[in-house]
Amino acid sequence: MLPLINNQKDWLSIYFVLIIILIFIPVAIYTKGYIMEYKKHYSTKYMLSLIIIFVVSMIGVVTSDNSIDFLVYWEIMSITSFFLVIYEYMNKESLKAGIFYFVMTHISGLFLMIMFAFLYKYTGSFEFKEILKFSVNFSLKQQYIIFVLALFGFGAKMGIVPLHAWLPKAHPAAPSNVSALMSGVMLKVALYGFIRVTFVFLGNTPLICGVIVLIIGTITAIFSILNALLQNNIKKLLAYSSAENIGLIFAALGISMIAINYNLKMLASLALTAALLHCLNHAIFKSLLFLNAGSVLYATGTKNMDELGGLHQSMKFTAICTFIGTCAISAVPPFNGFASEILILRSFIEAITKVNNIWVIILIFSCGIIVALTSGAAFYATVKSFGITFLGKPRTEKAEHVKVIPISMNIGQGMLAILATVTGIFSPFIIRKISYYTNNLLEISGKSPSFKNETEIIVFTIILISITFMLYMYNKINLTNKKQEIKESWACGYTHDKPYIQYTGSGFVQPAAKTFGPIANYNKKVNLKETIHISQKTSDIVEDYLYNMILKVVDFLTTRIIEINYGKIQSHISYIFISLIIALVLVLKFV
Amino acid sequence: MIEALLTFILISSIYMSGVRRIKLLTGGFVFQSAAIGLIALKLGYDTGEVHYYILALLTIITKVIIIPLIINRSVKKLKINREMELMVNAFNSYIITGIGIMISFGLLNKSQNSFIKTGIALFIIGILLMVARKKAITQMLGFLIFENGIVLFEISLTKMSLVIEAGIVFEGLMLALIMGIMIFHINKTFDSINTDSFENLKE
Amino acid sequence: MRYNLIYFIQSLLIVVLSPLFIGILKKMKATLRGYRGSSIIQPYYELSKLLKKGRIISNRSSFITSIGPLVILSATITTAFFIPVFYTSMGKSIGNLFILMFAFAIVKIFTVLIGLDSASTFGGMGSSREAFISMMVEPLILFLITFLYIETKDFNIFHISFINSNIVHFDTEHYIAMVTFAICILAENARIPFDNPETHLELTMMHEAMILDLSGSDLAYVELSSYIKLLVYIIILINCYIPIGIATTLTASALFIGFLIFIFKLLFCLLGIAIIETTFAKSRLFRGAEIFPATIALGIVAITLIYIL
Amino acid sequence: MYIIVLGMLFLIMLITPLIIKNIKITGLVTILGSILVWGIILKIIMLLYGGGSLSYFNEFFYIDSLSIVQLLIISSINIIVSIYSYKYIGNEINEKIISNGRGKFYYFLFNFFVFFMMFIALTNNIVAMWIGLEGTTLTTAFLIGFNINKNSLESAWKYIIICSIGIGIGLIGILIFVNAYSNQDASQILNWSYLVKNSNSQDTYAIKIAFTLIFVGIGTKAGLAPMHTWLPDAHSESPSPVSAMMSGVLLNLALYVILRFYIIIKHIPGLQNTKWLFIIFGCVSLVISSFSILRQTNYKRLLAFSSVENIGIIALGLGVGSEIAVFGALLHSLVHAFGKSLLFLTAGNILSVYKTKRIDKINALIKTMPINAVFLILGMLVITGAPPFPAFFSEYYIIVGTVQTGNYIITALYSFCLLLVFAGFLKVFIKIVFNNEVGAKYVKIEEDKENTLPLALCFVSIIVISLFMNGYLSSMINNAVSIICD
Repeated sequence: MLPLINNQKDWLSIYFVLIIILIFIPVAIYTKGYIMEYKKHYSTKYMLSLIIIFVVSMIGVVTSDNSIDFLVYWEIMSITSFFLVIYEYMNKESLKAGIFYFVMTHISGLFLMIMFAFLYKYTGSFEFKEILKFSVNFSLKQQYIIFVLALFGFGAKMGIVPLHAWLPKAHPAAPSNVSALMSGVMLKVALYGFIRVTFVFLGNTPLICGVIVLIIGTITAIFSILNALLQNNIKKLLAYSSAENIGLIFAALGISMIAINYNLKMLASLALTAALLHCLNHAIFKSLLFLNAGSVLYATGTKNMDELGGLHQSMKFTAICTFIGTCAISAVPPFNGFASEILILRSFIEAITKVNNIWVIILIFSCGIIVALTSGAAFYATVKSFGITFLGKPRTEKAEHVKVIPISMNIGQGMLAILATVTGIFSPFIIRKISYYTNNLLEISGKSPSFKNETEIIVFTIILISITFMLYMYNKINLTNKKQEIKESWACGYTHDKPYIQYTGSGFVQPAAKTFGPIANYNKKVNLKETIHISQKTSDIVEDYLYNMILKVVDFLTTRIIEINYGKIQSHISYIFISLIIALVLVLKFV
Repeated sequence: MIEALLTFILISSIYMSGVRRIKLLTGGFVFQSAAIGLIALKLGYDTGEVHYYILALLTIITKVIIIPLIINRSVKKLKINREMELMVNAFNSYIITGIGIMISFGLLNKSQNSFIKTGIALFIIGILLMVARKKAITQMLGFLIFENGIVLFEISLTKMSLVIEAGIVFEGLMLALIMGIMIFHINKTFDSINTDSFENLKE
Repeated sequence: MRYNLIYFIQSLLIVVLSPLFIGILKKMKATLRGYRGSSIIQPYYELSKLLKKGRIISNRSSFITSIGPLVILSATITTAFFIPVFYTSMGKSIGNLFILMFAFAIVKIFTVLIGLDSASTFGGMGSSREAFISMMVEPLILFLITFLYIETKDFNIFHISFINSNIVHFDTEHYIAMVTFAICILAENARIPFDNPETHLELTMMHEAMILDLSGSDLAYVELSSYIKLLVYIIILINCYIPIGIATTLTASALFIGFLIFIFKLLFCLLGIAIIETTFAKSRLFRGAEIFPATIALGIVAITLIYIL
Repeated sequence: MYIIVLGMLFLIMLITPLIIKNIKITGLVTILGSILVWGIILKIIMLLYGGGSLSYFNEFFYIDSLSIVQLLIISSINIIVSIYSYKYIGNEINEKIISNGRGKFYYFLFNFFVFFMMFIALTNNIVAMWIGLEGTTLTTAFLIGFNINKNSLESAWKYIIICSIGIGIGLIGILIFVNAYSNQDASQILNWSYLVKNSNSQDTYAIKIAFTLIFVGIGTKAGLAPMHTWLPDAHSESPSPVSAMMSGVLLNLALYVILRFYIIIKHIPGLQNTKWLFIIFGCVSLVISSFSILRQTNYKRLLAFSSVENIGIIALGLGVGSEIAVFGALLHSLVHAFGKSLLFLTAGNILSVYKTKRIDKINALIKTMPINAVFLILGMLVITGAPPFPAFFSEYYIIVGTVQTGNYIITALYSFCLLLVFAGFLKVFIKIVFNNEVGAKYVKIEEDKENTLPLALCFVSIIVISLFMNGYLSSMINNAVSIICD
């Protein structure tokens, strides 16, 4: 069915291998410096070797050509990432988070095992090639089964709602370079699996599958970004934002699946390209931001942004890198986030005009509105994270006395920042390349006429830069021989500005907290005794309700079942006879 | 002759299911085992096969002489002669035994083999003694009665090679021995052989 | 070459004349309120006065404050070069609506960060509100683009205005979309009822609060860029929704008529804004936010109407 | 020939503790003997490379690929446990916990135990298999009650009563089974190799009853739930080497005996559905053990429950019956033996240092006993089925098997239980190994490297299994699978 998969190491694999390597190199350089922080208490060799195994296993996942290999690498990836998450094992929270994470990935692994078992059942082979040969013959029921299993299996690893709860726990617990790899790359590996199964193996999925993916993606995006908005922990915020981006990618995949179903190959190709491009972009800017968070943590020792502020003076380079990352993630041209964001929105819009079923259109449009809101919220959240952390005045001692960051960390961040800029400016070429392959995948002959005006961003950037340059020169000339003063900020009439008069992170998002608070289970308590003290809390409502309910059920069952093991020896003897009688009755009745 | 012995076994076993005194239980067991030995002897006499004789000999030696000796010794040493609190009282035990035997005989009404029927009755009583009694020693007796049932089965069904049969009986003996030793140890450590005191292993 | 020149000229006109139109807007408002008001070229005076001044920056400010105003201005100027004013054609390869809208994100991110940069209370307040409002506006922009794409099957603003210029009679949904976009303009440009550009009461400000600590030429750049931004938005509204009369051929007469009609439409729009600003009061932030769901609902109605009618 | 040599070896190993006073020599003789036994078994394995079978003594002993798997497990674990016992008993005697005499008694019982297990795996006579099982019960009863205290006596009593009843029921089943074949040649009737070729009985009704009795009876010994109640107590109270042996080998072997009967009867028309006994009891074991694992405060009990779970997995795989699942089951029995021994022996090391079995008393093992901690984590990964360890493949093959045969509910149940077990294990072991109490100081304990050679051996064997999985081992297991599945 698919000509491009003549040899298994096809472009999809290569693309993801490229992403992995592209992210791994800067992160590896960064790690060299970052690891200094751990030298005192932990073994650094252990971390380095685990990271290498982790990356190798990820490459293994995306290049493996049969399901056994795939699963083996997949599980190794989970295991190594687990041990990386609990690297700071002296911290109890990170142990807890690690266990939670590992259990969730195990869920994912089990679903995948079952999924590949089904594929084996239907096609009689573990080889991807054989599965591919068979893939046109899948019946509707088989497609549904495989799709649902793939959705849960890969979804648990990607962090789609409601299986996302490990993300905001594991990422803050893990060392920052590891979170960069996990968020930047590992999630993409899961996405690779999902694309591989749904687009390559299944091909033309039923409409309902696309709709499910679209809805889940949208819900994931909006839910996690609103949660991200209200976090004060930088890394937790970034973790939620990762889930949001995965949601966006997922939504684009959903559009693509719907389009394939309506035989709108061109649109499908557009949406798939958008998804793949966003994979790359997200990998770059999210790893960049995680590395920045790591630098902040390294320098100040805290992840709570309400304790930070004013870091731009002591960590100038990190501040600039973070600024680039923030621009990229909030889709500011010419940094890379906007390119995929545009493509995603565009595929939504084109889908609205091309699909000829009014209900699907309404669905896509509503999802599109939510996705747009999501990108607005992403802007809000990341601006908060950058602005509160780096700008203004130091809020506490920790932010005032910072450690100097090793040069290798700066190189790592800088490389990613340059990457983010370059892939943004030259996104048209990347898009053209990707769309060539997606067209191939979806059997569209000829070039890709669906992407007009593609080099516009380059023109835009050139104009922007030249105007800025001109203005800069003018400004320079204009300001010569003029008085330039540096004064304290106006503090509303007070003589000297206290750091606490600044807006805090939580203050910054109050409007959103008021409007969307319930989604993130936002609670604010004002304590008026003695000093005025505001305490606020957020929690994941999915975790609060769904997970806890499941845990309660398991707990209840455990209490009941475990009683079997206790009690008197007489009752134990009677178990034997009872089961004997039951077995006898069953055997005589049914055999 | 065999029918008479089987009847004796049945009656004795039903009687045993409600008895409280351990000495009486042991006595019942001795008679029961002796009857089984006699049955084996009779069968050997009838068929002229050697292995019945050997079985009879082994049964009589182990179950009529050695095991009761062990039990009596421990009873004397442990100064227990009575099952104080029954989990199922004597009256109900009789009823349960009766019903159990009725049901099993009903299910086996096609079979002409009265050995099997008696064997099953012994199983039921053995199980009852193990499940419904608290003293470890009664449990052991229950197990021995259970094993007597197995011997009856063995006699009735097929003949196996001598080594195998000897192995089975010998292991029965060993088991009884080990149980006896264990009861002794239990009494020493727990100051009682009541299984109610077995509640340390909870978690 | 002539081709590109006309684009260049018309965009340059916008950049150069934007303070004038703001002056006109202010004059209109003054007239509506019943007082004389300042001259219509007053904004030029203000800008030149600011440019002559020196520069005072806060000791807390970072590279954001030092380059922000410049980038803001250049980004708005760049957007001005990506839109049709009174002439349009089908041949243009630039003018993608997405890029236009995302270009304003540059402006937004810098203004918001400038607010946070100076470590003062009001900056943060303004930034917070601005970010909140812009988050709510995002769906509206998507809606705008969607609607135009459904109408014209194109994302390019030049093409859109070219296609729409032939249409005289529009359907209901078109006007609904227009109203929605008008609200979007008010929100994005810090106008009443979302923000009051004239007030200097700190607690209610948004845009002004963010740039509170700027002075001299920095302030001039930001002010100028906000003028241009308002005009660009209005021009997008005009050329996308009511492009009747826009020049589509390169003849002198067509260009002249196009220019005149454009000026008329622009003044009409400015009058509309002036009327709104004099008759409405600034609403609370959250009252303002409530407008957005309503407009989104409007958008859905319009989209559905397009399919049903 | 080989059998005679094996018999001689065991005789020597049994007599040594009785006549030699020095406990160290006894230990060394045991180690040496076990290595020799292993060598002979390897030789036998070589002989049976291409499948087929060997028989000795008028077919009283019969070796085919299926028994080879068991023999391999028994002899390898035997070496490991003997080596472990050497230091273990030495330490116990040094610390005056047990007397010299008891140490010798330990070796005597231990060798007897191994002898009986070997006997089960080698014999062809179905009643002799039973005798072997009963023999293991007798010997291990004392081994469980080895440290004579309240807990161990209680568990030993429980063990002996419950297992004897189970075994008794099994014997009844075997008797009925044999009786059902009374139309056949009387001299051959007890031979498995004969029965499997002449499986047509005159009385399928009796066969059904007999097999159910055998299954439930011997299943008690195999630790299938709900007849497993002796197991957690016995495994947690016996000395660690014995627990390793019992959990890794004995349970397996009991299941092997059931399997032998199953192979006979599965050819009888109308009895194919007896596989549901395996599946249902396997599932019940899985469910009960996996839920029980979640709330354990004693790590040895936790391991014991995991044994129940793994036996459930193996039974499930055998019951599913497609070739891939049976392959998975056999592979799993092999891996489980090594993995569980590894864990039990490590637990033994921890126990001998900390003197407590309570999970909440042990923290930061990575700092106090780093070597054992690493082995503990590795063992956990092996047992919970993490690649590249072979348990992953076996568990996966069983999943594939369940899916292939269309038992989707079982697939779901199975995966759910695997998840629970995984969570339970992870919670406990990560806590033991990594958890740091605030303010507590952890010093490296010297005894850490005391007894690590057997652990390393276990782990190396697991690695060897995973390396040879596609080579010799898989052909061996495939031969065994073809015996089961035909």
